[in-house]
Amino acid sequence: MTTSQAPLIPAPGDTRRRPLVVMRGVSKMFSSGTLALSDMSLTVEPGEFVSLLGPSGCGKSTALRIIAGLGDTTTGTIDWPSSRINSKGLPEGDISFVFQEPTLMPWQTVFGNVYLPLKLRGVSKSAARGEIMQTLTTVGLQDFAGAYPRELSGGMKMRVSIARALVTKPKLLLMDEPFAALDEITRQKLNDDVLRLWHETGITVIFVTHSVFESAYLSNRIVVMKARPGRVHADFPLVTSLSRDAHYRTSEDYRQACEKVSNMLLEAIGGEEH
Amino acid sequence: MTTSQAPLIPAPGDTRRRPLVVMRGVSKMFSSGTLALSDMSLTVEPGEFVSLLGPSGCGKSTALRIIAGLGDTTTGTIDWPSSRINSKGLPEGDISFVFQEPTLMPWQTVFGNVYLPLKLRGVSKSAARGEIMQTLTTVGLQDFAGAYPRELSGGMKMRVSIARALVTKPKLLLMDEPFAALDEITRQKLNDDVLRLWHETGITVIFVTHSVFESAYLSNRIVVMKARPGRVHADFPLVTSLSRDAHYRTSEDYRQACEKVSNMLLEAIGGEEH
Amino acid sequence: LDEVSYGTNWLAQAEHGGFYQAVADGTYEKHGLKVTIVQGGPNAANRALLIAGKVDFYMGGPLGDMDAVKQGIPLISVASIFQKDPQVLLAHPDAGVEKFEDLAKMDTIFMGKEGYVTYFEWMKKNFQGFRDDQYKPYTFNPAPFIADKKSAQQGYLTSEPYEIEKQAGWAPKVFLIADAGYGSYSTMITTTQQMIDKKPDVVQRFVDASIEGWYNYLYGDNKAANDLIKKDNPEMTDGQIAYSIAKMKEYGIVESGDALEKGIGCITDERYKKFFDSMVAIGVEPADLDFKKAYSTKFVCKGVGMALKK
Amino acid sequence: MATTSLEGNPPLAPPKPGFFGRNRDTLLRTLIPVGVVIALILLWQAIITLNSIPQYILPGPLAVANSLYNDWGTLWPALWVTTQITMQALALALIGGVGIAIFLVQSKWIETAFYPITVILQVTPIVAIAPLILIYAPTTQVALLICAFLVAFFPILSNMVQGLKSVDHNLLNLFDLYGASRWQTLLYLKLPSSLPYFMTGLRIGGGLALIAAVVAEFAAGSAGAGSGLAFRLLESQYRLNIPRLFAALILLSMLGVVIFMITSFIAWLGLHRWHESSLKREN
Amino acid sequence: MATTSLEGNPPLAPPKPGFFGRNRDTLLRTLIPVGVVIALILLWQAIITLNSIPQYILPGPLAVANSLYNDWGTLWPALWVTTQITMQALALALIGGVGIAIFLVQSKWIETAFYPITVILQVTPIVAIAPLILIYAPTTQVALLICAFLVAFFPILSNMVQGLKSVDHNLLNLFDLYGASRWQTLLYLKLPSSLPYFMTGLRIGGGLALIAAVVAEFAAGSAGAGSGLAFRLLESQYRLNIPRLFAALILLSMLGVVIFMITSFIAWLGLHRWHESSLKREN
Ligand SMILES: Nc1ncnc2c1ncn2[C@@H]1O[C@H](COP(=O)(O)OP(=O)(O)OP(=O)(O)O)[C@@H](O)[C@H]1O
Ligand SMILES: Nc1ncnc2c1ncn2[C@@H]1O[C@H](COP(=O)(O)OP(=O)(O)OP(=O)(O)O)[C@@H](O)[C@H]1O
Ligand SMILES: [Mg+2]
Ligand SMILES: [Mg+2]
Repeated sequence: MTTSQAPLIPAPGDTRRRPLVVMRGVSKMFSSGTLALSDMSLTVEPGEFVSLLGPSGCGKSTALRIIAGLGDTTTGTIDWPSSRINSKGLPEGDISFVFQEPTLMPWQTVFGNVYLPLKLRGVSKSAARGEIMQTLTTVGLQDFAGAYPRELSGGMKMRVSIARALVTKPKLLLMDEPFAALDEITRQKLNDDVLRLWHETGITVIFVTHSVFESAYLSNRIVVMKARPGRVHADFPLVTSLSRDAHYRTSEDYRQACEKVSNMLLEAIGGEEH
Repeated sequence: MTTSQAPLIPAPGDTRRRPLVVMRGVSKMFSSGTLALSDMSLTVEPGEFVSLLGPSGCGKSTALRIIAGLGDTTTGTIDWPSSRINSKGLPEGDISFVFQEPTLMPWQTVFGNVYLPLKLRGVSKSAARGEIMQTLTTVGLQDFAGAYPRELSGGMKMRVSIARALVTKPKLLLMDEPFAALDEITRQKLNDDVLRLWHETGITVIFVTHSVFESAYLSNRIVVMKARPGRVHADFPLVTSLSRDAHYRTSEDYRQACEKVSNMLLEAIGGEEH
Repeated sequence: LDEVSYGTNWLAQAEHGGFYQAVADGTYEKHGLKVTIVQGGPNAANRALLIAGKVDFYMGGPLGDMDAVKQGIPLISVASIFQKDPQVLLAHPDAGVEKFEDLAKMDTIFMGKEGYVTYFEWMKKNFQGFRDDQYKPYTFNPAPFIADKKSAQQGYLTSEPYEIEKQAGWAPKVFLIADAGYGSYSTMITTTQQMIDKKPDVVQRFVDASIEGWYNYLYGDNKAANDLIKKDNPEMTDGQIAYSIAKMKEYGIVESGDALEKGIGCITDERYKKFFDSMVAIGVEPADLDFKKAYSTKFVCKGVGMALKK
Repeated sequence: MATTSLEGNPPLAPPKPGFFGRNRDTLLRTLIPVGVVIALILLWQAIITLNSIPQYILPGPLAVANSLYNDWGTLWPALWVTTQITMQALALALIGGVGIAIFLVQSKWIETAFYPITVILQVTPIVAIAPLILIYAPTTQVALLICAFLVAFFPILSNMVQGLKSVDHNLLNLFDLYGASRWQTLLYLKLPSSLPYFMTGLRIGGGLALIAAVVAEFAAGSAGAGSGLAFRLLESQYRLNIPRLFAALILLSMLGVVIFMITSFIAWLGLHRWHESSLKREN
Repeated sequence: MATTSLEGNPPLAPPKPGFFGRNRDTLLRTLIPVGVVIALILLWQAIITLNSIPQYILPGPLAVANSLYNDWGTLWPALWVTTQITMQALALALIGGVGIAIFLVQSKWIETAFYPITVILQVTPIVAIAPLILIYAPTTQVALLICAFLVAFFPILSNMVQGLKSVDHNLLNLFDLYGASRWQTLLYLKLPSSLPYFMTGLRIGGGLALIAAVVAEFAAGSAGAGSGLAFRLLESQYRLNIPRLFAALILLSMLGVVIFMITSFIAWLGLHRWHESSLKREN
């Protein structure tokens, strides 16, 4: 699969538009006493594809959850300047979240789990069926629509979770290591699917990954975090004029991007006991 | 970290010793009707480091569980020619298993979870403490001994599970995508730790992974599985005279191994809708 | 001393006074008995204990005894301390109930299950207008009766009228069922055939001593007995005891009919048969029941203790 | 480790546990309890014979069976009345228990304030407040149901509260994220996820509803034609008709077991596709 | 979204919820129920005044308080007796319920065969078999405890069975793999993992043990000096001493609430570190 036409990737920091999310000096301390984030600031513009990297336990998931409005901050604020805020303090509008764990409802079939966000919007089952089956086909689970989560392999569960996030065609897509449990070929395909979605609909993606290659392949901005306490170590754009396809993977641009990300990551972890 | 001396890697199929595990024509059909494995045969010799690769949902986890004696087969047999079998039909002796999911006891701290296999053997807590703390240090969790699983990040939970498997110094180590949730640097370190353990103690490792690079780096034998139904597609040794360290990663041997594995994997998935 | 136990049908009260009297003043001991009184209560199972041999005597009644005969259980009553059953029905004073028959006009009659299966059957057969749907269970709390003018409730002559008057401030109309023609014996001394066969003298001595106790209780100094009652049942008040004794005397509960000539406790064949026939007539007992197995006149009607009456 | 089946089924065939296999299972599932019951009856007879216990203390199985047969005309309507009250009590307890539980988990303060009150309702002895209920309930039937409800609702409530509070926090996050309303979260997440607890509550509640029906009848019931097993029990006891007492007891027990089997079946229906407690371990 | 605390605490300091904050919490936790109780008492008084209900039907709070004070000499020993029986019944029910539950989950066949029998034990009306128990129990005390046990054990048993069956299959696999003995699996896996169910059972069992003590006393208790609240209740009812009846009821309720608070606290102790039901949602 290749992305046929590559629209211009919007450069990060496009000042004509209001930022989508602004994290200002956010700290998060859990009641257990762990300081997961300390004074972290991050501004995400609409249309960006941000990859979040960092050592295990550095606070990526916590940051992502806080961006989505789940959980209070200990200090600091989150703003969604271009969204309305609903009664629960969460931004209204089309956010989807792929959690690090599949987070499926065990009492629902695969179909039922993917149907959930549409059901919550009042879409009838019959109206949703086509969409759902198509999304399931995207993740290669069209034959398992009637299976229950516990009849699935680890990777399949994760794919259900991805399908659930994609089925609503969200404007902001938050993904927490969505492809870690998938084989390289499936992963590659889903990478391309997400990229195409991003290109075609101009959505914003914030993407946590451990794979340097994946981050370099997908994103136009990389944020590397440092651990204990979690904070931003490096934040830089990845600009390329190439369309991101099989060719890009063998390009010099890509190699350089990988190296840069890799070095930053090493820096972020460097000196720490791991 | 490097492996200082590289002992000769025992060649697979060393006929002087009896095989450790023999799977003969194993099929596994779940009551849901899914045929997870079909007529799969596999012989693992003592001292091998076998990597199991294959598309998501092809039956790797199922095969691994069956090898460990968990769950009946529908047809076919499992033998552990060199182990005694206990009353539950499980092979006696030191098997450790890192499940695909962390599988931690939520009511126990990290320490308690890692202590479990030792506790089951009757080792007292004080006698086990040193060992446990050392293993926790290996996985970088020495500071979280008192934390409960739900206070950990995804990668940290997985590391607890790895520590639990390593703490008993097992003779057979079964690992189901143990490092998928870890950042590349931690992953690399743990790769080296497992390799060193394998070198130093001559244990047998069966290792499920999605990472071609990881499998090529670690194992001396690769088994690639095909899906629907799960079966062995390719089974070949990876012999190299180099010691597996940072240098190996840039060697031609490694590049070739990666390419071979990658091709086999593509072949196994090829033609399938994924 | 022979140790025997007597299970009563309720908490210690003046209606058991004679037995406590005999314990308190040593009458039993004089007859060579050491008697333990086992109090009954709302749900006590003293009759079951008698059947199982865990008590030696029980405060039974003729219907229970006849039930036992029917079931082939060898229970026998050897004395009947009360000649009249003190069961009453109560009505509000201003509810227009003048005669016993008027109770049939009430919407509700609160009564225990025992009453329902015994005298209520009798009432239904002998009076017009009593119906099953009048029945509601009586949990020994008169409040529902007090709250509902169109209701009646069962009671013990010596207890409920007193309490209701005290609490509600008005005296309920009292109808003694016995005076309406219900000829049941009451507060009997019931024992097992085995006891009669093996230790007839113990039975005789217990009956005699109890009768003496009753004379002493009614006509002598009963302070010690009352103290014992109050010890077993701390709720009991002197006012209640005095009221009970007065009512027992007023209505001839203990002494009327045969008892006047032949002494307290007397059972006669004619009286028993009359009651049995009335039960047969309303279908409560089968006509072919050998009711004579239910009692024995051997131990009573001998004028024992009549001399104690002053 | 099974080997290929003798009929030479292709290993790819979907798993039909085999007509015989399935039948054997159902057979065993019914045969075993029946066997146990027969064993108990024999034991019962043996105890009576060995200790020569007279019938009026503990009647033998034969006498009870006899009474069951002879008094069927009295017992059957009573059983029917009790069954009806039980079902109504159970329905009330379910509605009330689940409803109050949902109310209680709305906030920690509501729980702190009102959970103790439900405890008070539970521990108040029916027999003590039956008169009050009798006074203020419009009909005996209503009084009966109030009593029965008070006896049976708490276990359902309590299990439901625990179930509603045990919802996976990650799933709660998910629902929040998708902007689910309170009502949607309740309907699609909290209620299904507390099913295992609810089912336990249902199982306890089923038995308790039967007890409730009996207790309520003791305390507030009516007699005569419309009376249930409770009344027949007391009557038999009073009449010293012990075989009939035991016949009534056995009917009660059987009703209890039937209710238990029905609630167990409902639990199985609701859980067998997804919850550990009703799933066979396959690996 | 809080902002940095005014005292300028370094953001790295461990989270001290603040003395005031914590005190406020405990304060609210006690104030709210107390407030509710006061509101209820006022409501009670209002109902009585508005409907001019006579004291012998429903006494006012003042009359009850009076009786509580005046009759303390009778009520206190009765309360103590009831408390003792309750505790013994609860202990028995816990041991019996958990023990039988462990026995039942040993195999599907055992469960099929014997679970219904426990149902029979549960639904058998105490009042009907009390005479039998009285006959065969060596002392009244023992009879009382048997009755109480029969009333209270089932919810604990039932919750425990569900809990023991709800163990994560993956963890079971893990224990099998490490060659854990049955006993070890029970002790280290099944029992801890069924704690949330057990705690619900305990909470129900606590209240039910109190009911059991009352019922047992009704059915098998002795009268007079050594009697508990149940007896005082009946007695007051019989004497139409309704204020005292309500005083006894209130003591019972208070005992029930205290037991509930204790069992809730135990549940919190066992679960607050790890189980969803007792954890604050933090993200
Ligand atoms: N519920 C919680 N209670 C207490 N501490 C928590 C909780 N969740 C996370 N933490 C802590 O916060 C820190 C950051 O966790 P987080 O899950 O954000 O890490 P992460 O970057 O996503 O790691 P990974 O790559 O392993 O998933 C960790 O040290 C973890 O122990
Ligand atoms: N408990 C179960 N009940 C029914 N089907 C199951 C069960 N567990 C696994 N399967 C099915 O068996 C097949 C193989 O599953 P398995 O978990 O072995 O895959 P896997 O190779 O480990 O995949 P992944 O890489 O995604 O973990 C899948 O199709 C899955 O749906
Ligand atoms: Mg994470
Ligand atoms: Mg797997």
